[in-house]
Amino acid sequence: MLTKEDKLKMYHYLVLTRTFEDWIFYICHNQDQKNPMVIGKGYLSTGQEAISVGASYAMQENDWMAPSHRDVGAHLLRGMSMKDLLLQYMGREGSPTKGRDGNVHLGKSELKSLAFISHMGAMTAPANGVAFAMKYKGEKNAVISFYGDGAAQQGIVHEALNYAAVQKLPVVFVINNNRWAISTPVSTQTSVENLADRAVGYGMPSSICEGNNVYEVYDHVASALDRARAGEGPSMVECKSMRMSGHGTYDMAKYVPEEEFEEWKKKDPIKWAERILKEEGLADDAYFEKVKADIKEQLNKDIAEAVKHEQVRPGPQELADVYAE
Amino acid sequence: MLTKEDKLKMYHYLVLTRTFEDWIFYICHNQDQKNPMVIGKGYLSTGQEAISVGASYAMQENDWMAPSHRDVGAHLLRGMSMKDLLLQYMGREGSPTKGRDGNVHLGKSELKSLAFISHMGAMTAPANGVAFAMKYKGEKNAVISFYGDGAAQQGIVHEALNYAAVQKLPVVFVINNNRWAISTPVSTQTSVENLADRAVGYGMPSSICEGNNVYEVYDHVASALDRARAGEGPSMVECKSMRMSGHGTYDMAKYVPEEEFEEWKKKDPIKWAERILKEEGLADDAYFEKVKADIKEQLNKDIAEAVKHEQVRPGPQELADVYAE
Amino acid sequence: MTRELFYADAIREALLQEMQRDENVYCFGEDIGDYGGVFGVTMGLIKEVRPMQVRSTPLSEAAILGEAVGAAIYGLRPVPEIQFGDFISVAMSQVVDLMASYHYRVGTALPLTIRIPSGGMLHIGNFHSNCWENWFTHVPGLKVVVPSCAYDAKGLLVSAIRDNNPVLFFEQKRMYRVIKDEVPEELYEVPFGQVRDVCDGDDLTIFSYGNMIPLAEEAARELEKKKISAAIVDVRSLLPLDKDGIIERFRRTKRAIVLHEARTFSGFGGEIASLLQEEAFDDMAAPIIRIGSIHTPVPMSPNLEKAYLPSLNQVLEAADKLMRY
Amino acid sequence: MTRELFYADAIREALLQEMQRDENVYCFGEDIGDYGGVFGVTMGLIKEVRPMQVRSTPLSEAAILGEAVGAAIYGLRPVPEIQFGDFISVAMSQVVDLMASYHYRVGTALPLTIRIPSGGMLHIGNFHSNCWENWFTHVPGLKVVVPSCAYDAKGLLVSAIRDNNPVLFFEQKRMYRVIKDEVPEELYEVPFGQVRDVCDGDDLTIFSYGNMIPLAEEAARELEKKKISAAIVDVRSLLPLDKDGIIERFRRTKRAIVLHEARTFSGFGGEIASLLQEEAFDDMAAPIIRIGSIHTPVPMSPNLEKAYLPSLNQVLEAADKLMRY
Ligand SMILES: Cc1ncc(C[n+]2csc(CCOP(=O)(O)OP(=O)(O)O)c2C)c(N)n1
Ligand SMILES: Cc1ncc(C[n+]2csc(CCOP(=O)(O)OP(=O)(O)O)c2C)c(N)n1
Ligand SMILES: [Mg+2]
Ligand SMILES: [Mg+2]
Repeated sequence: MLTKEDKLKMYHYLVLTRTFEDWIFYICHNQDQKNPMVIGKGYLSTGQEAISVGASYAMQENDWMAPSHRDVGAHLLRGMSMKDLLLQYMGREGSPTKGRDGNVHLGKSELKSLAFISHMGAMTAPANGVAFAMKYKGEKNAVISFYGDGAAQQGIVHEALNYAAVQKLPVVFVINNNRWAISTPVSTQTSVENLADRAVGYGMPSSICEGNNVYEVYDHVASALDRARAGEGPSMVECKSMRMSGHGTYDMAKYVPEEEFEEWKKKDPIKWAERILKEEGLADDAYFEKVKADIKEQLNKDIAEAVKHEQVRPGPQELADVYAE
Repeated sequence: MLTKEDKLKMYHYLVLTRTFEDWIFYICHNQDQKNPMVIGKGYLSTGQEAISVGASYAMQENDWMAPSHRDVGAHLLRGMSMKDLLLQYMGREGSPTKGRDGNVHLGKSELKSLAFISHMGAMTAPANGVAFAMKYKGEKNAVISFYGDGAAQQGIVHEALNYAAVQKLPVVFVINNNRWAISTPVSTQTSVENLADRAVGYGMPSSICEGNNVYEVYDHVASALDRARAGEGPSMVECKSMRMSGHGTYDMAKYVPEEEFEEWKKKDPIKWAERILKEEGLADDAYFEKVKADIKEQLNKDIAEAVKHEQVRPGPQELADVYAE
Repeated sequence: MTRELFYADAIREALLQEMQRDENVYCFGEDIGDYGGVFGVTMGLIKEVRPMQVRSTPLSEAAILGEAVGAAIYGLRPVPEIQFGDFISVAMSQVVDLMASYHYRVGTALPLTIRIPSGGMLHIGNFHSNCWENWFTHVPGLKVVVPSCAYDAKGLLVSAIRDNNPVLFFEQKRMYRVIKDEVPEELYEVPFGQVRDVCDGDDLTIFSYGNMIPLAEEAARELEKKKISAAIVDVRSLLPLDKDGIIERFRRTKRAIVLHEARTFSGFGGEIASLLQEEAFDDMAAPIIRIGSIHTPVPMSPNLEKAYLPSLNQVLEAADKLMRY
Repeated sequence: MTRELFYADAIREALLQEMQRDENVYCFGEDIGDYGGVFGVTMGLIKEVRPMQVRSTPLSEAAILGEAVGAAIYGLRPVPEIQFGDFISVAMSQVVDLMASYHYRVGTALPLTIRIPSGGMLHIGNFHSNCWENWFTHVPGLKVVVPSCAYDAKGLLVSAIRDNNPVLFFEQKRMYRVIKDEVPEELYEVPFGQVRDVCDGDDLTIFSYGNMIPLAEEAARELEKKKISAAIVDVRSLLPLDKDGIIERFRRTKRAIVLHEARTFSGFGGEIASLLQEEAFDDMAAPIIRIGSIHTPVPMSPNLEKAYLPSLNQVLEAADKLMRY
């Protein structure tokens, strides 16, 4: 059961994610393109933050995750700082990938996250590997494997789902069904309404949840993780949501019907959480304003810190670091 | 509805397949290994011939198929002769692949079959392409896409199933579930009892049939093909059967429990067809004996013809034929 | 009539005109329909052609390339796009196993062209910048071309579409809206297997292709200041390779640099350098110097990527070394 | 103590002893468990080690290699097998995208070894005979080794397993029960990045590896009859490559043949030949002659395969040409 503290903390992370990503959006559109602060584009989870936050909040200390490209919330929750993420976006000294990779292409073994690669769905396979290693070592931990509605059509995801199921690996597959894959609606990706229906084909339980209700996401993923840790094998949680931005910060998503945005705006995960917190008497508007203001302040501090870092410079380590000792 | 003629013809092809493959088995074990008649190993459909024969009998003239490696029955039915297949196995002049490929790695555009490659499940993707081309050209034909219980765990099969479904391609996926993939039982491949359960995850209808009853296989595949030709999209037919040989002729399948062979021996597709034909008063033992004897005679003739062909010899065409004009 | 066109628009024009000329030509891939592709190359095409002639697909590269094979076998001329060249790795088997060997094995032509936006210089890291052409030149049955100007982009693409073999068309995505040159309005073919003389020179020859041609030109201009006259040969068709043309060009200057964006180690430059020393040893006044990227993943940060890629300085130093030999 | 072991048994012994030494080392792949693998290399291993330390998997190469990545990140030392080297094409992305760049990007080591039974000469055609090593030497972050004798098979495999990077171990499957030599009982390492001198010679050097070493030896014996003294250098570690060792060996004879089973065009021989002419031009008495297979798919028929593969005659003629230069 989530305590008040838990619920407020999750709210905090929703706002943290939103605030951070709003700034990424802002700066991508308001920076000197010749000498940019953020290198490349931003890939944001705006409007679907509850999936990443709710799911990763359900993790225990020794659980691992394989984030996808809209999981800034999970990165933050598992211990990345905004500054880390800023440095990552800016490609500066101190960035988690040392400027060798950018934006959402990250992860860190110390924080028990796999490092995302672009090839959609690819991370479901190594996520199984972590789960297998846990099992091999007799540990009772589990892994969250994140992927999207588009990625779901990649062969590797099928292999990974089946592989996890038949070997009863402690994995929870969390599908971010945000209705779009770049410009392609989910109806062009597949003829099923619910991607969770695929679980049947692997003999795996599944559930569907309101992906914009962070507490509901938590509940679904928490039980699935419990099941995994108990040695009962993998399961699937499909989170229904909507990508409220373009695919990347460069994309104005003109192809999305205006009504679709309108409809989903009503289900905004931050507003939804606020409604619940108020209904349950756990917080009020003043509290929400304070959280937002504090985070904004923190972000400004972090930005000020981040820009002090130097741009990365090439050196002999570029060749040396290709291989481990 | 199958006429008497149809049923007898299907019986004929069951026996033809069995007789041909029995000889392949025999010769693989009784040839001079230094100077072999058959190059390499045989991959036989013994005990599961009804899948290939029943399914391909349901095809209409302009339908295509993507055979797998246990579809000699379908090759024969669609117009390969035993002699073609012998030459293929012997790698001699006149072989459908000119000695460039061997045993079951074949197919022929003139006969509307795709040429199988070893990579399990790979052919499901080009089978979709044929189906798409039919649709693009406004034709009402369909394609059968064959694959096995092991191949079903390959990523490409997932992509192909989903791709066919969402684009309503005229394809019928025929799964040869013969319980084994080399030494690996289907229970190690997947935790689902029925591979047909996967169809749900693509919004595709499916059915399960007694794969050793050739007439039942026909019925299932024929309705699925009708559906495909009517523009209603793909479907899946899982044929339950058993690989009654080793994976290849070299493999004595010691890993298969004796009882499993015993149980399935009772469901032998040839015996099963004979039972039905007798019950329906369409044929008697004398007829069956005659069919078998005739085919044996034909086989002997074909062997005598085939061995007259020269071994293929390399020449400039080896380089020239890599590319089409 | 000719006019100046951007590289991207030359490609678009080739696609449109070929689709208009022959209804068997059709284009498909992720987001290429209404959206016009992630680089806008196919922008608006869907409105100018027949239904289904331009089509967005699910996120399934292997299924996409498989479709191409099947449709080509059925007589269409498919032109699939791989959204970013790097993603061809998830569909490798359909290319190297299925496509490449099909004609050799069974004599059926596969008239298809894969558009592969490739290469780096855009600061988007290791999963969106690689140059994998040398994987495919090693595979008989494929053709591999790399246009470096708008004129060749159109002409080579037309040749590719009309070719009866699988052609891998490595578009240089960073050239799309940077490179602009004279392109005839009407359809024309640039034949495969012929180098292009970018400029003549007496002292040394730079063999290059794709993204590195502008660097070669810059180097030639710099060298001119030092009174070194460098010829530039755009290899452009890697398979088939214009061996005679390359050898002949080399004989003119007896000194050569081979310059490509792909990493040097095990890169295509090795083929050219080896060929030259094998066939023109007696004309070598100095060793052939290969220049390619260093042996690290492609880094994201502009500073690092610059150090990763071949540089003007490297070319000038190599030229210097050659001239002092 | 040493005794003679077959190549296959040397591999088996390395696996067993390493698994006994370190429980983090474990083996998995299709049919490798009770069945002992399709080549019997892992025969009986499962009975000699801990539960799960040897394991048969579903037919899912990409999931298998993904498991290796995740398990390695978690601290195990996975040793997956790809049943036939050709099938690595269906798992390409997990190797070249995920594995290869992981350490460079995020600093986490991936101590894993992929066993890849590779190469032809067994008359089993294009899907079971290829030598794709040059795809992977082009990818930084991987290591690539190819043992040509039982001693190296054991020693290189031990080094691979203990290496903290992804190692592609290209076993030469046709050598399994053909090549036999002295192998110490105890564990030992053959270091990467060092050539092996197979035999010394004064007139020319044959640089080769894997399946072609016996051919090189045969050629050297023939050449001896003609009073030509040929050194043979087994390159064996392609990445890292012993550049200094290769250059030094070349300088001794000033004439060289590069011989490999992979096709010549765009093959690894190009790297060696280019390196030599770049670094030892002044010592070249003649061009480096590359000998590899011809540019066709691997044909099945023994006659055709023989013509496809490098021949004794080709080596002798090349030697003749070199000596008369
Ligand atoms: C194998 C592969 N093909 C294509 C792409 C290009 N691409 C990047 S994101 C994306 C859409 C992903 O959609 P989805 O999985 O629904 O995630 P979302 O972006 O909606 O969160 C595509 C096609 C890729 N990264 N990998
Ligand atoms: C991608 C790939 N991996 C491995 C193999 C080796 N292999 C050949 S057949 C086979 C088993 C196939 O099992 P199934 O699909 O059930 O067909 P069956 O042989 O039982 O008819 C395997 C693993 C292969 N051909 N392709
Ligand atoms: Mg999506
Ligand atoms: Mg099977």
